[in-house]
Amino acid sequence: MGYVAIRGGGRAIEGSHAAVENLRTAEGESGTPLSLASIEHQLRLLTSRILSEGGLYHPRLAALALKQMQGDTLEAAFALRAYRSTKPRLLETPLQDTSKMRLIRRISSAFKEIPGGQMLGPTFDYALRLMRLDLANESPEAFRKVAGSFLQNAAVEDLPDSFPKVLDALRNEGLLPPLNTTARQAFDITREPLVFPVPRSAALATMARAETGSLLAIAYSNMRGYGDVHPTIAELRVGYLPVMLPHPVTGELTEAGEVLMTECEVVAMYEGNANDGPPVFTLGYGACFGHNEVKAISMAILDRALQKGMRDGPANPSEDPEFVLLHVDGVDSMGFASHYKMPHYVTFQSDMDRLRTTQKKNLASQTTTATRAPA
Amino acid sequence: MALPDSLSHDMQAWTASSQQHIFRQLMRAFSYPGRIETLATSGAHALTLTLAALIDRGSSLADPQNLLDDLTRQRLQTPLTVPERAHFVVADGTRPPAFTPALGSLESPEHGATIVLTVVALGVGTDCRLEGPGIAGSQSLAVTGLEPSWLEQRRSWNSAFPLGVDIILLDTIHAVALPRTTRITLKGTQSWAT
Amino acid sequence: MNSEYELPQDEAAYSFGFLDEYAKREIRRCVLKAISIPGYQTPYASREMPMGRGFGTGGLQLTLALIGPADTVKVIDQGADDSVNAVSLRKFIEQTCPSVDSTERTAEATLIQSRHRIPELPLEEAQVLVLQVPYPDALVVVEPSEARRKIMHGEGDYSRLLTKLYEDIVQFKEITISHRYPTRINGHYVIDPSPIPRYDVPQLHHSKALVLLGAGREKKIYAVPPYCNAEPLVFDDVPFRTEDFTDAKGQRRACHRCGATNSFLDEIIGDDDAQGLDKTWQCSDADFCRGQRESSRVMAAQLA
Amino acid sequence: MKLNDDFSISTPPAPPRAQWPRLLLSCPAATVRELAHRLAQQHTVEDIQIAQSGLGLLKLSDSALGDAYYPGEIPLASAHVRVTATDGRSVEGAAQLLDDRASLARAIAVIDAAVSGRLPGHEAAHTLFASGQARLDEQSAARRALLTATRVDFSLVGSTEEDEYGAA
Repeated sequence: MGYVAIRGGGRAIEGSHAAVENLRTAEGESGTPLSLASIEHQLRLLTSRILSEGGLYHPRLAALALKQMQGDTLEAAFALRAYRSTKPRLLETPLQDTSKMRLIRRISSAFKEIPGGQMLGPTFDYALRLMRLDLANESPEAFRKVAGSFLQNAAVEDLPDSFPKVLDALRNEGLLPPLNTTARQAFDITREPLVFPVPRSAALATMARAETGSLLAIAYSNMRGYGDVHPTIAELRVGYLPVMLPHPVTGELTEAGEVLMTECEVVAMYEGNANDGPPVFTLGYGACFGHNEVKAISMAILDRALQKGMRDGPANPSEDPEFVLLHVDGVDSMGFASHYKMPHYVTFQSDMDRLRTTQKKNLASQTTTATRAPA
Repeated sequence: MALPDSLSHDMQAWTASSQQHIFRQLMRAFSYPGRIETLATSGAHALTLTLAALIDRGSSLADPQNLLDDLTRQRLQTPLTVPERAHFVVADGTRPPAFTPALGSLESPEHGATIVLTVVALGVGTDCRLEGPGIAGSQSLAVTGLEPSWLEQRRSWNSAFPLGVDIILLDTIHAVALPRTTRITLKGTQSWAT
Repeated sequence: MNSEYELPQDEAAYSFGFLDEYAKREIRRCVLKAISIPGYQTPYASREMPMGRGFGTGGLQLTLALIGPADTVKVIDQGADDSVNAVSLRKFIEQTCPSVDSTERTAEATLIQSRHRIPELPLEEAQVLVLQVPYPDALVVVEPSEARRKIMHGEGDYSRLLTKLYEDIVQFKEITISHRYPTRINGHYVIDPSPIPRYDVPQLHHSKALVLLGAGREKKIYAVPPYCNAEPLVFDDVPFRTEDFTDAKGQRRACHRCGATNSFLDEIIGDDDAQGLDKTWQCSDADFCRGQRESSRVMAAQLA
Repeated sequence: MKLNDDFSISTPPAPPRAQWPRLLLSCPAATVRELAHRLAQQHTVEDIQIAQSGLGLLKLSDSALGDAYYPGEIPLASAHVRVTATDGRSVEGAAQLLDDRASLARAIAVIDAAVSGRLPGHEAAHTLFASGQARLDEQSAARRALLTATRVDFSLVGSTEEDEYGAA
């Protein structure tokens, strides 16, 4: 039957495209199409996921992908990735300094008072997860009123554009390993295949593009006990990183635009120092495009776990670079899971052939009932 | 950078369509070692056509004997390096080899270099007998202007498969490929079989 | 984006072959190395394609890096040109390579991309076969670490794989590998020939045409050059067997459409198959089947 | 770049050149294109590099250990032009934007050249710079508001987050 069913596949495919569009517009007369700006702003955290998992900071295209894929984050991130393959790479930016981020949120769970202070910014952390029924039938007027009122009421202190890093204080005290100021080479996962062992920069790049849920799951395994990171968040920051490029005429660093990022540094328990200096805290680093704190924290924990795995060999899955880095990419894993939906009857035909032959032999040799053949 | 018109007459080698066409001929050459492919049809030199089709900033090139003019190098956008480390090495086949190319490793034999050798003529001259993958039985190849010590060196470079080098022989218009798996015997002389 | 950003609508056009030229050149360099080191899995920076990993992105990237105006392309899945996935891949190729012809006839094709089958019609020197590969490494069943597998491959050390096959025989009196049968190329590397049935494996041995295999998700390209040894791993006492299409009476089953008894068959379960009786058999290779029916006089003679 | 003072008398001091793209990006694209168009009619513009849209690979330094890494790519529109005035003076201008509008990059490159050379007609750019600056000020005010409104005063709040994180 399967065979017959796929005859005329072309017509079926056309039909499926139409069917998808039909459901997208199912509201019919009463419906209004989503504007990309609405998706970008009112679903900003969803858009953020697509930005980092798609590996391209283009909020408007991310919003378009979400609209087109009807909210499927894996498919939307995928569309953004595929778009990249058609675009020439014009340049690699000089090394950017994230301490220049223009912050909208900044917290530390290691210290109460941090230089510049702690500012919760936009977060659900201390919000009660109660349904806000007033949003159910929000009127455009009410919507615009909220937008205006916040700015009017907020007393605007004169704050600096960027803030010092909490880690710098600890580092000055000699509690942290020194910053690597020499290695400026980074591994480009979009060009070089991951052949293990890979440098840390490959791990950071892979995790920065990873699927949020996959990253969280493996990090969670470490938090629960398949690992021993026990992190403390030195600093979690969300803000806009100015991207500075040398002006083609003057060579002077010039701002090309801003990238919204989430960045997290965790401090973990110290270990005997390899190059027999005094023991210091170990660190984990996580960062990604957009506003996505769970991802940044998960990445920071896994970064710390993988450092250990790379040094001492993995003691559990979250410390195994090959296990972690080859299984957190949403586009890869989703694509593969989906491909099982394609016809496999040639291979299944030979599966049946093997089973039947094996069963015959079993009966012939009077052994017990047939065993199942491996897939 | 847009190129002045004065240069555009020999831009053909640098067009995507030419590079696709040339690559397919090179792929055929590697698939059927010893068979002669005619690359150049419109004045451009087989060497330029070959390099333009294969090389960019994603690969490295060594040109120890300065066989390439500056403009060609510029257009290849590829970092120049020493023959010992380069993915591609361009050399004059009439002169004996004066370097040891990268042979790759057991884990990554593809890091073995591709040596692009210019010879005087393909299809005439000393007869070689080739055997190996891509060859039904045996294939004969005539070459003029290939210093025999290249074959000697090649044999020792390729003595530990999968490590080794792959060679592209070029005259002004033709190409022949000698992948590391090809066994070569100079007719009427002792065997250089690898 | 900043508040004044508006999405440019005039950027929709795709270049020939979808991929940017740097991506194509990298794949081309890998292809030459893959041919030079038969059976070796050459790593490359697989690009994201607009269809899922596992839907043939590896094969597609090879096709797009190879294809030119002179080509006639054929795309098959499960042996059929109008299988859903084959249709969508061919559509994509036709869309991004406007000047290229496509065909359903194996004999007319210069470039054939296939999933799970090698055409029944023996391939010619003027043709290239591109196979889509989900799992490139035959050693993965015995060694999870790629680093260690690369060494085993380099040394041509397949003892653990052979042991696995042997254990099979002990348990089942038969090698239970149904498809993706480990095959040794040029006496060194053992490849996963992609999920082709065992029936197709002999076609790789000294094929006149170059066979390229592309794994997009695993970022590997490997090749079986023309006129090259391709030998399925076996033991002297347990021969390599292709799929058995003989019925209860020991008769070779024939395609119910063209009557061929020399092709890989698909088993078709009818609507009332409660007792497993309502079964028909039919060529998996749609073009081959059509060809057979066209020369039906010959067929008739054979069937009589 | 040496400035020609004869043209600078009437015009206010321009913001630093490194600020121009950011300021112009904050203006409605139409106004920027319109100015560039006027300048192009007044002077001759040639492309040193064809304006194009592609990607840039973003390179960051990880703030924990200081390793360089790539978090992903950014859209990039770039243009590089030479603008030659009727009096024969010719100036180079360029723009690289986190954007995918090559035409806008070219427009900003033209303005970049005109203003840096103070070519006739460049004065209009200062209006754009001003309105761009105004928008940027609004933006940073809004961001500062997010911070000031949510600053934590620890003399009132006790933090017990550590315990929660520590739990296994």
